[in-house]
Amino acid sequence: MGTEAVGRAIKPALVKARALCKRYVQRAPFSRKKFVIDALMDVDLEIALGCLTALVGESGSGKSTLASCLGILEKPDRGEIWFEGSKVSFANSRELTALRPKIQMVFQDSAGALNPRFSAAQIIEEPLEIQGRESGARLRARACELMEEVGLSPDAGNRSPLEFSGGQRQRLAIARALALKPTFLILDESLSGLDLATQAQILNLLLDLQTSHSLTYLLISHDLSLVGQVADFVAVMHHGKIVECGSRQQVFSAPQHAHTKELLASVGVVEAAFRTAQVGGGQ
Amino acid sequence: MNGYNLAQPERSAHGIYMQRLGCLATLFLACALSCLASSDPQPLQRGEELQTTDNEVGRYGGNLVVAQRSEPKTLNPVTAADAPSREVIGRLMADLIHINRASQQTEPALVKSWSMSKDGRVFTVKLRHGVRFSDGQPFDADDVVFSFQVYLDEKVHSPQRDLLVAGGKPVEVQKIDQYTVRFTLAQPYAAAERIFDSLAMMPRHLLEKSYAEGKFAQAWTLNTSPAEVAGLGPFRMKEYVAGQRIVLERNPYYWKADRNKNRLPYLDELIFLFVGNEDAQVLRFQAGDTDVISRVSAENYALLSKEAPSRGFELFDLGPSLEYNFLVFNLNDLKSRNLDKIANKQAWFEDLKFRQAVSSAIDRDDIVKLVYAGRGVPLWGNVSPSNKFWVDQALPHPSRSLEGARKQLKAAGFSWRGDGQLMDHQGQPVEFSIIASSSNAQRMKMATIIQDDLSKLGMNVHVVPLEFRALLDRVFQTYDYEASIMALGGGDADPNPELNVWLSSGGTHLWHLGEPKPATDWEAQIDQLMQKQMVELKYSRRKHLYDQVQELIGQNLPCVFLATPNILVGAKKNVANFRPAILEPNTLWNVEQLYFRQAGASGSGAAR
Amino acid sequence: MASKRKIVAAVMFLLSLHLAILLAGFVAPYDPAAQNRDFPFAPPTRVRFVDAAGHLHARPFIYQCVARPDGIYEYEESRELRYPVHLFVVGPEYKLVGLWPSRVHLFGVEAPAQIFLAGTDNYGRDQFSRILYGGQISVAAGLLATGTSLLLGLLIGCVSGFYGKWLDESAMRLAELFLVLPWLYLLLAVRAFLPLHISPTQTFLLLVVVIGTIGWARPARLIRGIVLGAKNRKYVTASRSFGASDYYILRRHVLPHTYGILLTQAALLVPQYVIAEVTLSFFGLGLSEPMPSWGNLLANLQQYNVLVSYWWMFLPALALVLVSFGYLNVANAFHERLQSGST
Amino acid sequence: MKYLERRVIHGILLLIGVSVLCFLFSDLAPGSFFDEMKLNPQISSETVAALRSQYGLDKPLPVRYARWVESVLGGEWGYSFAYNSSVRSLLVVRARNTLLLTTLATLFSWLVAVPLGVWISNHPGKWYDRLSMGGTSLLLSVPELVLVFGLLYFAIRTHALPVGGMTSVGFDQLGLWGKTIDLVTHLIVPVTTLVLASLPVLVRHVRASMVEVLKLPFIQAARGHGIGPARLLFRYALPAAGNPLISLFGLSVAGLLSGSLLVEVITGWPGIGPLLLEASMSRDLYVVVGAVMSSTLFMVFGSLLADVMLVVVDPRIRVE
Repeated sequence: MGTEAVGRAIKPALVKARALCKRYVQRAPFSRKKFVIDALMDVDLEIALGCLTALVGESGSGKSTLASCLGILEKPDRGEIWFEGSKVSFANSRELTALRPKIQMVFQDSAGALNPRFSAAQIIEEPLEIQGRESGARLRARACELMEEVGLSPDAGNRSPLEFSGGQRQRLAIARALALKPTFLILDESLSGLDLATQAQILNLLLDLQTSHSLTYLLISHDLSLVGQVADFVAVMHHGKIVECGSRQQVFSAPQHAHTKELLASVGVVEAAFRTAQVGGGQ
Repeated sequence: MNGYNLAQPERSAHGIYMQRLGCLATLFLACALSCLASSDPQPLQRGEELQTTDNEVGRYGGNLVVAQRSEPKTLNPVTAADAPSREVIGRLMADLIHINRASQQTEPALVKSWSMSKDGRVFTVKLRHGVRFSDGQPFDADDVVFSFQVYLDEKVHSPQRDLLVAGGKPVEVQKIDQYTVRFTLAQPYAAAERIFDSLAMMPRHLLEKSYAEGKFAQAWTLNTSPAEVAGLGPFRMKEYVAGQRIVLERNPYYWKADRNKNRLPYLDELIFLFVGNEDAQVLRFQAGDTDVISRVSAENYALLSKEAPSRGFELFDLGPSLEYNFLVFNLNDLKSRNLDKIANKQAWFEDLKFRQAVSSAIDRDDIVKLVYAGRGVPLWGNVSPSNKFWVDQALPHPSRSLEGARKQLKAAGFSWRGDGQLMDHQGQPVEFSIIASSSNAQRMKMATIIQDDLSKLGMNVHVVPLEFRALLDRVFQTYDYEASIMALGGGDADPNPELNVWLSSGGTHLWHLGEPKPATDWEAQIDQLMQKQMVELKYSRRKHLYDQVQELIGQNLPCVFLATPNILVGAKKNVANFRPAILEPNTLWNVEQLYFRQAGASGSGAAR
Repeated sequence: MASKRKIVAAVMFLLSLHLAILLAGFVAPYDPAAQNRDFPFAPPTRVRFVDAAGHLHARPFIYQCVARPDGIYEYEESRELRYPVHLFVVGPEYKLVGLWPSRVHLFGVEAPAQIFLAGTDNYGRDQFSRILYGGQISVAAGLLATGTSLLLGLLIGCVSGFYGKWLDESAMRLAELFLVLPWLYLLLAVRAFLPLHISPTQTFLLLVVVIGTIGWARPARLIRGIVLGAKNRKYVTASRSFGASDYYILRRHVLPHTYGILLTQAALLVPQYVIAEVTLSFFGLGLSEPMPSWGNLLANLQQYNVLVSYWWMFLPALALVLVSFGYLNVANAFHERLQSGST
Repeated sequence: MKYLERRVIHGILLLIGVSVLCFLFSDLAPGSFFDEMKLNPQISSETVAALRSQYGLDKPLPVRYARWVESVLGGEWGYSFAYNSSVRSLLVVRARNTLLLTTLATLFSWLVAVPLGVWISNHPGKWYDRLSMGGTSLLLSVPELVLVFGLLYFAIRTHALPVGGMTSVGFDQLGLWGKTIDLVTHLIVPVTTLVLASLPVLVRHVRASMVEVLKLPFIQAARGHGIGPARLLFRYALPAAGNPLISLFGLSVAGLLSGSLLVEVITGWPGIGPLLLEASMSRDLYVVVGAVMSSTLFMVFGSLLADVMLVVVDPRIRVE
């Protein structure tokens, strides 16, 4: 595929994945049948520094598995991942611990990803506490800072995440991800399930943060129209493979792979997307 | 159909056949009637030598229901060792000579007469003519010879075999003619006729095959088809429902009749229910499910007696049983057993004065009051006062005296510490434990009372409940105990079954097992006296010898005797001819004579 | 604030129960082992204010209990003399908290009358005193055994549920093994190896060890079920992405889920374990006479005639209910506070 | 390896382990079957010894175990000293009776406990909640035996129910309907006892799990959306509270064969209980081993059932 060519042309890659493979084997109870799911099949991907790369695909196409692998939450069966030019070795736990703060994820289901037994402040403090970055009063102060940064009132720090609205919960999750000052942020369907206005607000927040914190984003989404608005690069996944990869314009205006065309057609936003792509490209 | 069955009540074909017919014909009445028909008493036959009983003449019919503590394990009279099996087998089988449970004397059963040679070694018995097994087959000398052959066969391992060995040699059995059998003993044996009691005579025609094949122990289990089990008792097998009940039906050929020439038994069926615990048995009796209850505890007796009038049953206090409860100290030889702690304490236990002090400190009246709710008697010897023929009336009954006990202890070199704790002459505090069976509430209570009584002497006594087998293991195997509360006796009134308790070589000589020779003079004396009475044929001389034994035991206290409970039984008011006895089986020994006074008054004739 | 008041009330209630048990010697009017063989199964003495003539008295009093001449274990009150109940009377000697000898009792009546607040048992021993003394060993053993089981159960359940794979398999098979083994025979074997007389302290430890080790399997299975559910939550994954250790995740995210079941189990196990002593006594592993324990007091109830004739033999069960209820209340109050405290 | 096959192999290993430990324990426990005969003065110790060796009790442990394994493979499951017959023939009939009793009891206790626990969890602190909590504490503090006796006493006073046994004496003569009625009336007391004995455990667990779940936001949200209380509790909250209850259910199933021992003895139910109790007390070793092995089978089945249900209800728990 043309991934390399596109990525290299613009900016150096922060993350590189080479020939990643991940297979799930599942057996139903009381059955001899095995279900083999090849979630990732020889996936190559480069994510350019400081850009927003979008990973698009239907549900079950392997996007989340790829996110987990890149977020070093799962170990690929085969293949290599390079981060900031050095190879990520899944065997070396010390190295992994050092790497973890730099790569953070914001999960799809914000309600599920926030422990309801914790207060909002505690949630933001958690990564700091785990990494031993701050302690005592400084910890709480940092949490308040982060809350303000994502547009939440620090007064709400004692409230349960369940009392927050969906958008607020997403801000909370983002604040938590930012706590460790990562360079790479994986947004796993972080914007789905929100109404359009909120989506736009969060998106704006993310774009602001990208510049202020010099972040690299991997946005995972099934929503092409959303992707069309913000992505610098787009990769399309289908059945565990990346079938199309390139800059937003390339993918939206001249889709190569049949699946991409299908996707664009089914969403029915080709025209619209193309137009926004033009606008976006012009900025 | 009924006519056919009444005319030809042959059992073998009938059972299965009728069951099928009963199902087809859905008429319960017909089924019930025909079931009864098969075991209707047979008309008397010419030349049949029946035994005539002297009971009140009764009426036929009714089912008597009784409860058993656990289920019988087998119907095999040779291997049966547990009480429930023996109780059931006793109703299915008959013996040659029987001990009348009311009079405690022997009487002819399957024999019409017996004679004994002058030297007391040869018994000749004459069998009744015309006696038939419950399957209709005749009974004669061959069956007797066969039965004894089985009992005496060493490979069969019958628990009864030891009874039939006198002077080291098994009894010789010889058929003289079809109705005469001769038994020859190696040495004279006192009350030899008593050993015939409860020795079931078995049908050769049914058991010979399994015996020849060496599978006798597996014969006649509970699952054997009723048609293959036959005996000479008043009832025969009808049905076994695993875990629930055994149903016996009338033996139509039974060899007893009342004075009006009605063939016994009167009852149609005798049903044993399996009820796992005494309290549950009391409940079933209260509810009217069972007609007779044997051996209730005094507390439950009191409970039942409150309801006796309103629920239509009657309770009987038959007076003291033959069982004796006692406290025994461990006097075994512990040299090679690594039980130094206990061995050190044996110095106290071996001191007669110590045992006497313990005996006089125990409040036997309180035991009777608190353990048996007043329904028992205190004991000072191994023979219960209700054993009229053998109890030594001259045996002293010293009353409780803590003062006397203290004097004895002082004389034996014991002293008391400031806090009242008793110390031996080496300055060791007197402290020991009494083990008792945890499943026996009565003995646990006795232990608690004794513990309190002895604490007044400054002895520090611990009561240790042990599961029964664990207790037996300590008493018989490991000797790892200090004192124990146990009970013996109750089988027969005669002294001979007690031989193994009092002979120093006996297997039940609990306080000192496996003595190579008598450890003390008095044990040697008892050995002699017991041996002598065993071969003595005259009652008055035997009694004199046994009195001496009792006195020696009373003086030397190898066991501290405590008390014996009264035998308490109950029956529904309409059960007639009910004459409970202190000998086992207390209530059913004359079951062939029992009948129901009013019509349809059986315990649970039909389902409720 | 309501929750705080609740805690205070629950703790006070529990404390007073424990104080009564701890100071059994003082609160109980009699020696728990003292037999009154003339009064087996005497009913609880009625404390009165109004005498037979209808006069009202400020100080409570009792009438002497006498055996009815005709009945077995039947009693009546002799109305001739009033015996007022006095506070701080001198009675049989005891050691307060097992240390200081004393003869002063909280209440009592003059001899020859006796006050049996909870009736007497088969030997005429005062049940009220026996319940108080019995609580000393039973409550401690019940709590400690419960603690042991739950701790073991929690540990094994967590490890098994959290790490899964072969650890889970082997732990659960081990639990099954523990649930089905014929403990009876093992208890008999244990009994055979122990010295004949076991002192109350040794019995106590034995109870705790035996019951605690046998009892871990059930809570372990339950806790494993919860951990299995909790460990797959999204926030656990999130926590992992921050570099959290297994221990951190267990402590912060998984364990809090098990509190509810732990409390429930505790509430169930304490009374069950106190009663378990009845079974252990059967094998000679319980507290032996004349020492009282709630287990052996309750064992009396298992006789049918006692159960239907002497209702006061139920009172030890009531004591057990009160104490377990007390603990449950305290635990619940704290649990609630813990839950609400986080918001 | 396939999941089910692996579980079966584990089950077999468990059975082997249990049997070995059974033999080991029984060897350690004092006393043997023929000991009681020693107390009978009319039986000599030689006879007792001869009986012991006839049944191979004098052989070393491994030999006895090997013989037993042989007999298990031969379908006899060992030999009862007391009954002089194969253990299988003793167990099969009684196991059936026990299962009839315990499955009904388990069914009823769950049928009562779940609605009751759910209902009171919805109103914590109300008088009926307190009443149920107090009642369960009381039930827990009373030995099982006392419960049976109490119920039997009630049965006697009211004459309403039979006080023991499984069938009346004239059972065979009854029609199908009569038989059913007879069986049902006999079942009432033992089943009620078992239900009462297991109820506190179940009710408390149901209540506790439900109280936790009812605090969760989606329930609060659902409540806010005006979903009816019954639907809310049973359709939304109960499945979410499922995990511990499923584990508990597995344990219920596992205890089907062994949970009713005392009740059976007292109510005269012809199940495994009386047999096992007597066999344990009299050291009828192979009967005990047989009974323990059969309840092990139920244990294996019960925990398998629970694990499968955990997977079904909570798809996040993967079978790896």
